[in-house]
Amino acid sequence: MADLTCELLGHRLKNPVVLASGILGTSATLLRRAVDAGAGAVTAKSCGPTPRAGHPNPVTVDWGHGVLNAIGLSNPGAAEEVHLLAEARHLLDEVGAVLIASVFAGTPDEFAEVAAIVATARPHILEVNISCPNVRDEFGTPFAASGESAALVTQAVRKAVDLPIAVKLAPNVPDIGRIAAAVVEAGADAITAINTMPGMIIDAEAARPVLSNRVGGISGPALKPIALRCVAEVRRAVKVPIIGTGGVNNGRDAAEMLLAGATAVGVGTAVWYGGVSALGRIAAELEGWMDREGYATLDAMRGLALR
Amino acid sequence: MADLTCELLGHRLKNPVVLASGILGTSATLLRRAVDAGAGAVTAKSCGPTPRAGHPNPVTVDWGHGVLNAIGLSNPGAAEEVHLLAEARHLLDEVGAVLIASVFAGTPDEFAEVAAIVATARPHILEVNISCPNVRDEFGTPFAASGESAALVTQAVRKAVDLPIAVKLAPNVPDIGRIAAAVVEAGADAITAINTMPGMIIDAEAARPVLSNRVGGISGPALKPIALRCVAEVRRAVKVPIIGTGGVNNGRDAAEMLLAGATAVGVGTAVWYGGVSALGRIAAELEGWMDREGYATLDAMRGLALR
Amino acid sequence: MHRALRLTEVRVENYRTRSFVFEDGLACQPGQFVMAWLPGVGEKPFSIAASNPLTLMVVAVGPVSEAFHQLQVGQRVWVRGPLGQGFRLKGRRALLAGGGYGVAPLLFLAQQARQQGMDVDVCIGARTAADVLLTEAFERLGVGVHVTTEDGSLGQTGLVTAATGKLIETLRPDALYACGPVRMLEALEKQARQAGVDCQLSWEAHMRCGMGLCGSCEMPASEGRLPGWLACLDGPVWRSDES
Amino acid sequence: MHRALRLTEVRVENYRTRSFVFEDGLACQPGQFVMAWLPGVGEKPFSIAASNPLTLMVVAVGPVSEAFHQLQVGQRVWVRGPLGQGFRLKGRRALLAGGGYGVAPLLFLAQQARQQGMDVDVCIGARTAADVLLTEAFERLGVGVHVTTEDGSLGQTGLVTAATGKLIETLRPDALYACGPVRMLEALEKQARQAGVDCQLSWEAHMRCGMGLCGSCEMPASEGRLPGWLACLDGPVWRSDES
Ligand SMILES: Cc1cc2nc3c(=O)[nH]c(=O)nc-3n(C[C@H](O)[C@H](O)[C@H](O)COP(=O)(O)OP(=O)(O)OC[C@H]3O[C@@H](n4cnc5c(N)ncnc54)[C@H](O)[C@@H]3O)c2cc1C
Ligand SMILES: Cc1cc2nc3c(=O)[nH]c(=O)nc-3n(C[C@H](O)[C@H](O)[C@H](O)COP(=O)(O)OP(=O)(O)OC[C@H]3O[C@@H](n4cnc5c(N)ncnc54)[C@H](O)[C@@H]3O)c2cc1C
Ligand SMILES: Cc1cc2nc3c(=O)[nH]c(=O)nc-3n(C[C@H](O)[C@H](O)[C@H](O)COP(=O)(O)O)c2cc1C
Ligand SMILES: Cc1cc2nc3c(=O)[nH]c(=O)nc-3n(C[C@H](O)[C@H](O)[C@H](O)COP(=O)(O)O)c2cc1C
Ligand code: FES
Ligand code: FES
Repeated sequence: MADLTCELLGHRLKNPVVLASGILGTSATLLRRAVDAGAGAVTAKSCGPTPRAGHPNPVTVDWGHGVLNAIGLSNPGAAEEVHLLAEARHLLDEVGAVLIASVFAGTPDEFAEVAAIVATARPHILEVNISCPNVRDEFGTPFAASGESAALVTQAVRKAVDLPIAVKLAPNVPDIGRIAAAVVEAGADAITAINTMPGMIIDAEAARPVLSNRVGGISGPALKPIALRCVAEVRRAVKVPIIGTGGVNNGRDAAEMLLAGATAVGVGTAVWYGGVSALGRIAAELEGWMDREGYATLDAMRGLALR
Repeated sequence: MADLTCELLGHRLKNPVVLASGILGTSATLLRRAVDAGAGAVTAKSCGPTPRAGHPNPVTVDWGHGVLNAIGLSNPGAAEEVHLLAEARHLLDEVGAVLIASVFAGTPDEFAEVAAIVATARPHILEVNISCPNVRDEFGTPFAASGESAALVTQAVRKAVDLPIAVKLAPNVPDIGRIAAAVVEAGADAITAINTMPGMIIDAEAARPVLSNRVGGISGPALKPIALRCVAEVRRAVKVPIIGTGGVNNGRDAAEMLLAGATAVGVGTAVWYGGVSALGRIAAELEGWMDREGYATLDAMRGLALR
Repeated sequence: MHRALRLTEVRVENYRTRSFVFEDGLACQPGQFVMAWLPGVGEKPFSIAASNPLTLMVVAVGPVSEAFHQLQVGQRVWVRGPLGQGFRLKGRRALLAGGGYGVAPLLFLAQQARQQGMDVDVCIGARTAADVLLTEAFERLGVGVHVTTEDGSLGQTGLVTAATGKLIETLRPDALYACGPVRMLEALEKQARQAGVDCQLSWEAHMRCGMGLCGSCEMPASEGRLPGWLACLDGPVWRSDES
Repeated sequence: MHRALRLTEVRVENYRTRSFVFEDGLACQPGQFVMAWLPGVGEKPFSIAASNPLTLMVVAVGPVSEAFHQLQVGQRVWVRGPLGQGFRLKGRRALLAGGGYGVAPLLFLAQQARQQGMDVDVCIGARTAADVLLTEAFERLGVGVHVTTEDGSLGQTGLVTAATGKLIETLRPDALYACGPVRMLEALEKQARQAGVDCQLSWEAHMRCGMGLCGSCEMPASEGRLPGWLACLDGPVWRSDES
């Protein structure tokens, strides 16, 4: 039986499946539910400086080859998030699972402030979301668009907290490897690759974009080859752990992500296709696949497709 | 019955369906076949300064939600391409269809040279492919990655030829509207949006990328929301015609592309899903859809989803 | 993806409530819902009032529901679904209880129950006679109808629980099925528990994705519901026999 | 996507040719092909020699085909397909003619024809006796086998057309089906046309995508074939009755 355990930034995960940010991460009880369903680690929904209601409906649409969403970073604000995370930490400690907090903001300084507040809840890891595609009008081009702006945010957060930090990158850049190198140089301990790809679904008969925000982020099956390519490019550019995220829907997809060089595997949209239990199913399928293919550990397969 | 005719850079197309570059555009006879199958205009395969064999097999894979390809810009070189295009022009004139040539190169000067050579065959339109994702190792980051480099190529080609030029943009940039504005400022008469999105498909059991080039370009269904979003953003940024390309597989998809602001509709991978006759079928379906929805002309629906 | 469905009939049910009948059917279970999108207006969840042809019943209370009331026969509504978990009929004898638009899914449930030859009674609660909905439709199905109004202008005076309390005793139903305001459901749940009768309750929550992703429809844990219960994914119907 | 299929049998057919039998079947028609990928080596088209279990016959002539010959039972080959248009049996009497690996799809075709109760004869052409392939396999199907070798070391001396010319006259087949080198197919096409017999010819072309996208397998127009004919999409089998 393959050993699924996985070392991530000093923490031991029972398996490499990480609930991705923005999926069911809006409460301590939902984070615990994801762990009970089989995730090795869970990421809370991204939180910003102040409460946001998000965009009006429609905020999601399944367009046949994936999901498009523009939730609009709904969140209770950093102060309230501290309670949510502290409670989550409590519920997760009961079962030995790893908690990843996620933050976003409008300026590097604000990133540092939010990070410092959120860090008081002592999540195990802090994810820095510089890549949400849904709020660009409000915050200008996302920070993930250039190495320089990505590094500025990373530095600011690095100084503000003593937690390990993972910086979450965007796929809509010409060279993600360069951006990964810049944020690692600036102090990132890990990379999460990738956030959703900006897209638009138009309903022909309505003659309108479906989402109220018009533009949203593509996740699910359509994102997988983009994510695999980004993970491979990040793997070649930097040595830090990667949480490979995008389009993982079964154990074989998870294997591909690990073969591309991921340390752990983020899972989001699979929860729509298969319910919350998809998290545990993916881990179980990965184990079965490794047994069949003769891999005893994750290390044995990690990055193998890049040889 | 809806009027499908379409004005593109001074030329009248019988319908807005344009065979995309790289699909069946390797000979005059295949270009003619695409017209006979129903395309209003056809684009030749991109041609560079010298002959290229392209990458070894596998060069394409259908991964379930689209196609990934890294043909590697196989082409006979500019000198030979002139004969191909001249013969194509001859075969297309017989049936009154529009011929679009396509060029790529490694430097702005080389772009100008190739364009000047190819222009001697008198294609109706010249497409400038600054966005092929499959040859980046050889030519560095694609020119489509920044407004500056994209504008340099555009200026060089603009000076070299007196044909209308369409510049073909890439989706893996943070802000495609800005790049469109830069190339239009530099003299582009039209924008083709978009080329494929860079991706990687890994075969888990093989523990390798499927394509010999490892990385390839995503086309087909998975590309559609990316293309619609890019077309909408380009439409907001510039006034020139757009050849909206990416994931169009039926008449309703074509309608969505027009509603997003496209002037004409590029079609490539649909030829795999439905054979060469997909070109004519898409035009016929578009007509049927327009009749049902009460649009008399393409103008009546163009850009409507952006209101 | 949404399907654009044309309206073939708009029925006035009361002063602020209309039923909308579509051209097509939708394979679904009573208690499931759809997200209905009116382009340019918004998208909201609506219980399915009949599956073939698809029928929704909408109370005009705000932007989306009022825009619904502007729709004419021939116009289209964009629908995705069916979503969520519906009711599951059990036994031979069903007691239904609804308030407000909650009677819509119960009508669909009653239809299915009667088709299976079950005995069905429904308690319809409302503020006043003008708010009472669908009594005739239930009667046409051969369902026993018991109306309560708070002001006594129709049927028994009081809340719906006044009627259900008695009927649970006299009919001994195999289960109680209910949809309506939170307060009503809470009272019914207590009543059913005390009487030792299974109950299936359809909860309303703030829904955004409707896909079990965004977390906005999480319900507070209760005696019955587990922590992290999502109305769009695990519900809207909660069954006392599933916990 | 490719399917990774395990080998259950490797049969030596002659000094440079082996048949590879896989664990699984593939629903397909004789004359269709698959793209077979050996990771780290390359991907090439191969005609289907049998569909259930899937069988390919490979002549070792270069990198991919030689890597095939290194494969052992239990190892895997990555296959996508079936691709292209195959043969379509017509009438009661079939004449087959093949050279080199071309006999592989003809064996599959003969099997199908015999199952349908047709009379089948096959002409197998080769340079020398050592190159002759599959005679016993055809005989086991009850097919009349006619061998020609250029050096006369087996069967009739000469090219395959020597045999087919006579058999077209004596058997009056409803169609001639052939796969082999271009020269052979051209000669056979001429022969069939002159004799007024329908023919179906499987052409070899340089294939890259195998999906009708890249244009690399375009065949020059000929008397029969239209301009822009693609071997992977319209072929590899061309039928005289389709033009
Ligand atoms: C699972 C589910 C099923 C539903 N099924 C139906 C249905 O079948 N028919 C239906 O009409 N609605 C139904 N709803 C409610 C519906 O989704 C909307 O909330 C309602 O139509 C109001 O939306 P709006 O945009 O018009 O107004 P909003 O701006 O959302 O609401 C306006 C105001 O009315 C209040 N309100 C909301 N609903 C009601 C109500 N029913 N009665 C009185 N006040 C109300 C709100 O709290 C708010 O203060 C359902 C909701 C859920 C979660
Ligand atoms: C539709 C189609 C079906 C095919 N079916 C089969 C099949 O069933 N079995 C099979 O073995 N091959 C078949 N081929 C040929 C096969 O695809 C490869 O071309 C062949 O295996 C050589 O590939 P390679 O990489 O080993 O060597 P390459 O480097 O491609 O070729 C090495 C040299 O051998 C020559 N050559 C290629 N094929 C042959 C041959 N058959 N005999 C003699 N010389 C040759 C080439 O021209 C080249 O000079 C088919 C080709 C097509 C287009
Ligand atoms: C509904 C939804 C909401 C999301 N919200 C966030 C978010 O708040 N912060 C973030 O970093 N990523 C967010 N994401 C992106 C996911 O974390 C993940 O990167 C992406 O969905 C790709 O993974 P998947 O294909 O497994 O879903 C969201 C995705 C979805 C579908
Ligand atoms: C096999 C293949 C080859 C391609 N070659 C080229 C090319 O040479 N030049 C170019 O500009 N685009 C090329 N493209 C991109 C297409 O022109 C088009 O932009 C893309 O495929 C998206 O459209 P689709 O989804 O309709 O295929 C190629 C695409 C495919 C699938
Ligand atoms: S509405 Fe989003 S999880 Fe239920
Ligand atoms: S091999 Fe690409 S078109 Fe036939």
